[in-house]
Amino acid sequence: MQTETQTMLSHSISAMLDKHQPSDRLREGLAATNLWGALVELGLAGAEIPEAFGGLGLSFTDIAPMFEDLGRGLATTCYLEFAVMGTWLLHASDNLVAHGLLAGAATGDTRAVLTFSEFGSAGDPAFARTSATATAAGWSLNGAKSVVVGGSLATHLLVPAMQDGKLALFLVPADAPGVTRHSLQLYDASSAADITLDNACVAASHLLARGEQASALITLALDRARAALCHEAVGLMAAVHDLTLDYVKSRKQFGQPIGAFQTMQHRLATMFMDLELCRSAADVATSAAQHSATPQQRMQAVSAAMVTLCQCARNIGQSAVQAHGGIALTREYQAGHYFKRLTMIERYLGTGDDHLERYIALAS
Amino acid sequence: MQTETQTMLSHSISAMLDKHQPSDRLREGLAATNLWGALVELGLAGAEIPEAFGGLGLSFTDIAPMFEDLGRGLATTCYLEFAVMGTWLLHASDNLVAHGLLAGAATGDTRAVLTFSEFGSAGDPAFARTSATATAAGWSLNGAKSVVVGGSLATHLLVPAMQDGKLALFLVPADAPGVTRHSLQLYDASSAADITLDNACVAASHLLARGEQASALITLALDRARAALCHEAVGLMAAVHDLTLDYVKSRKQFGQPIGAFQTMQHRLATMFMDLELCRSAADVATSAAQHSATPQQRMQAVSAAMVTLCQCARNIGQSAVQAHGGIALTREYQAGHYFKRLTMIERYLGTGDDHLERYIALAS
Amino acid sequence: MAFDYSPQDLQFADDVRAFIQANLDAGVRKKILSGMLPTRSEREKWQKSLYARGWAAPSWPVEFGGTGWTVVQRHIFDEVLTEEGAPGFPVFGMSMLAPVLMRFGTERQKREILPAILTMDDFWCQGFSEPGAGSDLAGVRSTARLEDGFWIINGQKIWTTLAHEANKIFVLVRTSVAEKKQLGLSILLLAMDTPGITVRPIITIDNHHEVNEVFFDDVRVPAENIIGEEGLGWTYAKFLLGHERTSIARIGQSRRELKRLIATASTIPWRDGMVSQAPWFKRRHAQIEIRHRILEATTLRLLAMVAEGGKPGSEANLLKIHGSEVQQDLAELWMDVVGEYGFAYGQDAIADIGEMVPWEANYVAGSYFNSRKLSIYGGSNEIQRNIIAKSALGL
Amino acid sequence: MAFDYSPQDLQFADDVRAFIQANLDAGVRKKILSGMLPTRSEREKWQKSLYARGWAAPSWPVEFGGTGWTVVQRHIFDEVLTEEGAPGFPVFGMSMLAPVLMRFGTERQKREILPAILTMDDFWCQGFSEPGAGSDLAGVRSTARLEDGFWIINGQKIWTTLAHEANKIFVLVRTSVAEKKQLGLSILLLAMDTPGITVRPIITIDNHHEVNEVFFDDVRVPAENIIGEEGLGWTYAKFLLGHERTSIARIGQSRRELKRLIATASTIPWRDGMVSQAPWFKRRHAQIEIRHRILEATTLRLLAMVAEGGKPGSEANLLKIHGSEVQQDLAELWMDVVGEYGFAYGQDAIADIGEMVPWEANYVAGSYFNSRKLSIYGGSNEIQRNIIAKSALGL
Repeated sequence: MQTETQTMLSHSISAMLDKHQPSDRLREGLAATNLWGALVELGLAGAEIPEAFGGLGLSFTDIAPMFEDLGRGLATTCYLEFAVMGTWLLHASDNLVAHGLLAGAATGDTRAVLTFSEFGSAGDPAFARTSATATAAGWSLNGAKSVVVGGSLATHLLVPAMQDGKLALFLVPADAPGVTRHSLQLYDASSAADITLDNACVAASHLLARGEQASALITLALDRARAALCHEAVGLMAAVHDLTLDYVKSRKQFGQPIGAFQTMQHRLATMFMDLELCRSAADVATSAAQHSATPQQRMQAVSAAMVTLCQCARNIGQSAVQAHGGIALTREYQAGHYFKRLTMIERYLGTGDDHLERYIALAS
Repeated sequence: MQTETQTMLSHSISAMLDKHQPSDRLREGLAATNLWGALVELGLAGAEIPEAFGGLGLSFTDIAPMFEDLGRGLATTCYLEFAVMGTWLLHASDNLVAHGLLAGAATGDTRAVLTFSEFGSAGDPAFARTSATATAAGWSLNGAKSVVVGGSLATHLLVPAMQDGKLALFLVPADAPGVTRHSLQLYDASSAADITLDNACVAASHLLARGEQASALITLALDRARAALCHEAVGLMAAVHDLTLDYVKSRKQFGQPIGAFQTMQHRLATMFMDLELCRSAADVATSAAQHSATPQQRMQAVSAAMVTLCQCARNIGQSAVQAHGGIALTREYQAGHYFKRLTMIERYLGTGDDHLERYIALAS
Repeated sequence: MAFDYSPQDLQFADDVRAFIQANLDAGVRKKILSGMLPTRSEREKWQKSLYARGWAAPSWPVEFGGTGWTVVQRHIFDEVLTEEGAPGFPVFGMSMLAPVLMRFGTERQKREILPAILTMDDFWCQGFSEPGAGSDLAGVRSTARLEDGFWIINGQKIWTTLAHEANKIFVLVRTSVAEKKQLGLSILLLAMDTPGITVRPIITIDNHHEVNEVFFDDVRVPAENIIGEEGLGWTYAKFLLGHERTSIARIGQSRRELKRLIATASTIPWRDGMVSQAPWFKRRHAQIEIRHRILEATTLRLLAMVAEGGKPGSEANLLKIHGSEVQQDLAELWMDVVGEYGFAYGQDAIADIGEMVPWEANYVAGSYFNSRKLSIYGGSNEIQRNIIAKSALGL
Repeated sequence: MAFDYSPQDLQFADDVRAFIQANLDAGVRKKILSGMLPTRSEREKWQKSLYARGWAAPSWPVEFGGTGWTVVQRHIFDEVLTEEGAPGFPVFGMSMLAPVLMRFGTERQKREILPAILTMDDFWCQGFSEPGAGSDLAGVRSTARLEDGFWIINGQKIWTTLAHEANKIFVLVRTSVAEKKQLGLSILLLAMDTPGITVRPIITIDNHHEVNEVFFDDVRVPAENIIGEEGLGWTYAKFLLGHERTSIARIGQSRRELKRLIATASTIPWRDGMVSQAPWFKRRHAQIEIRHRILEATTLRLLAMVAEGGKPGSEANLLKIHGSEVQQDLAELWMDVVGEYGFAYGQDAIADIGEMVPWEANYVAGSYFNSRKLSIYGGSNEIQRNIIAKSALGL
């Protein structure tokens, strides 16, 4: 059951997306259209920042469901990276420098991204190889961060690095000396950057957290993002399910709509169930991200949701293509673009294999 | 392509089974009918024993395919236990006492079983806890063997036991002092025994092999049995597939044969494919058991076959029940009995999980 | 328990649990946890203790003896009963016949029949399926013709659960010939000891006697023993089968099994450790547990919808499909947990080797075979998918 | 290689491998191994080197330029070519058009058309599918009417592979109106530069240009450019599509991918080790490898059957279904092996971080998306199951 806030947000997003139909954006080339600006205009850049810092003071539970609308509209926004992870971390870190950035974050001018992945770290900052060493002026960072979504648009980087054998989290201005960004475009139309840190120097005050505290912060940021991702997936799945349903009702073969064939009906019924299960997974993950009694409970619940999400995203995406036939694989038609985004979501914040493993590790 | 010997054996088995139809045996209670005696009458007890020892001197490749006929006829025979594992081990062990038993084995009067499983050993003799200690007269064995199929009908036991930290294989007369057998009946109508060895004593000459040699012998015996089991499974699957096909052609629902529904057709098509894949698995396993260049190659090929077998046996068994509906779960109808035997086969000489693990371990 | 229950709900769950622990016979509990069936008298004793507490029929309106609980309380009650191994409610009378009578029955039928269901003085079975009419009830061929104020029933029913323990039966029969096969059916009520009724056991491959064939040979029953109008039996049957659909996923039972599995697996050796440490066990258990958890969230989502006056649609079919598969996966995992002992046939067949073999081993194969029916009965999983395609998707 | 090949067969495989290593351009090889398409001129160069060696068309009878090999040799040849990353044969001309011409074509057609296929001086594409006729070819609506000794063709084809590189096309068109939709179709042969033909590229989501739409607007072609009899095009089309079915499982390509996967996975870090040591990688790779191995044994069983004069039935449909699934599973595993780089879009998009990222990463997502077509084209996997049910099972 939706709260009033959730309903209101959902309406704003839908209205905004009406102006930016996926079909239009497909024509222009999806990549050209990052809707971050549109979300900023709606005042959502600082949705979760307390009002005292210029934000809206909403809770995660308030904003998570709007990802379903974003998914349905196939919107590329970096909202997950800039707001759910970046801005939230700036606030949650309890660091003066970071808090000083919140006013800019609330207007969308400051955009911080968590650079959680390195080549070979399996997306898990605990396996970061980037290192931080103390200097007279503060810290010097060395390492490489991989395929950071939003990385080329960010003004600040939140960099997990090993310091004295322990994980620590640093705030690094994107234009700091020693930071090099190499932009790359991704198949789902988001833009990313490979980032190298070559003696990148920041002041001592830019250490946001270290040890247990750093791990806890980063893990929570990622789990929140995972919950939001589940909601986005629900929207994507619902949209591609609708597309497929319409298609099988109108497309004829052997003298009847292909939706009249029982195996096609069962395929669509299975897609429907996958969608419903993913809806439940989104509930589980969001509730856990907001309310869980312990981090362990939260992580288990989120990983349960992610295992489900990955499975359902894969089934629905592949099924939609199979039901459509060749047309779903053409650039002109929408279904294939949903399929691509679902394929990325299935891997972006841990694969199903990764999350099953985390779930098991937490159970024993 | 069958050889002449294979064709001849297949005919004998079919003719024998014509006299012992599964439906008759079901009425009598399958358990009552162990067809070992009928196979002995056909002269097959010593099929693989060299003619010099009173056998037929056939190769494993010659006899393996006849398991398909046995499976098709849902025959409970203990041929796997007494001949493929037991008698073969007596001969392969190159031990005088064991060789002395071969004449009796060729007439079916001597029946040796490999007691490969202990509770908790996962069917793998490498994890045997039964121990052997040297005595003045020979060896004293202590331990417990679990659910030994054919164990209550056997005249001799082939007992894997740990001796000085190494695996060894002992020949123990079933009536030796210290041997207790507790019979139990299994769901697939075979009979088994739990066997305890309480200071069971045998002469020094009854040690058949130890260390690497014992492991190699036992593993090969089990791999041969696995290959034969694949053939039996092919027969069981073919029979239950035929039963199901007949059923869906004649059974009507909603005004047409249930075989007219496309999902039912696809279910049957999938069963057909599982059957064909299992046929290939049987080829792979048999060829490996007979010809493999190295034990490692053999074990990998056999485990590949077993992974396939376990999956196909499960799919076909469950699908046959689902296609039939309730009737397949009644004692009067044949399909359920095939399902039970397939369910046991899926676990008898290692589960699919076990064999996938062995396959991976051999690869790395 | 799980998810977003209120403190009051959790307190209620504790109360229910305490009641069960105080009132349920330990032998019956163990029997049920092992997948065995309680006897009729064991069921009746338990039902009477619920009756004494006022909890005999939580799904009924208060005027007929219901509890007035919220849907969430009713859900919790069912779940706790299941977790604790209490006998299930007598569903055929309580959850199928009773709602139909409350809606379509005569005052006299309500007055005479409902109280005996509450106390289980009457134990009802359901005569719907026939050899030619399983998932397709319109194929019913048993007939009843009206003669001198009596229905004369002839025909055969199959898969009649517990017909050998029941003293009453409601049957779907053809009372008139109609163009459309769905018309001309009626539901009649009769006592099992009426002359002309013969019950023949069907023994299943797990060697259990739970279902039966029931034969009707010129069985006479007064004309008034009909539900509602003659010829509308199809409508009533659909109404009757549509009840209690959110409980169909058996969330409580699966949770119980998940816990028991872990507990048992940690007592059974496997190679150098215990089964609970084996990678295959951990992986498969986690996969089922995750699926169960998401299914539970789905159930609660539906309950919330019902609580707000909504009507769940095809989500109930989803619960049936996934709920049955979860139970089947559990039954399969049990087989592998007890290893070679999973195949021992018949109760207490297993010798107690070093007292290591768990008593569950005597039942796991039977439970596995029996679990296959879960995707067949109550509308096979194929039928459930047909329904989703038709009613939710318009295909 | 594998299984029970004779020493002669193994020697033959070595000869083929040596020939490829001596003649195949390294750039082309790398391109193909990465899942990219060779250009027409690269294909042609390779085909001409096979022609020079007398190996241009192993599937053809010797009289037309075939090799006279056994079915096992032909299988080995295909497998080794695939393993080594050689361009595929020009299938539309060689394996589809040519067998039909040999059987139903005129002497002049055989004399003029076949040699140019051998040398690839002609590169054929196939105009069968239409927007309303995919798996159901009887739905073809393009027409050709005979006027003054010319066929006048109008209509549209879709999914025409490499139409933009081909210089010839054979099209299935409706040449007369018949009661039964399967009648009245014919196959016509024409040059791509005939006036009135327009080719429009279809760009797929992996950003490749492989397929096209082809439009026919009053295209004129001499009356003799028809295959066999007017109106029997459906029969010829079925004959044409029925060829080369045992190679459909692409056993060689999957074996190549299994090896490359292991090799690449052992160069990519994963946590404290390498991807090749990750449990998920080992499990999934082993599962695919096992499936592949059994599929290979199935293929060899069929080849043995063919070699003895038998005719494989539905086993070919099995190979199509399982072969495509194995390839799709491989493409999916590739995605997870290269991790976050799997999503980089476009060739050479990836910055070379410490030279660790393998070049394959540039192609895996495209290959994965593209792999989904394998269960769609050439008769979708659903159609394959329909065929099994009908022809092998009589349902």
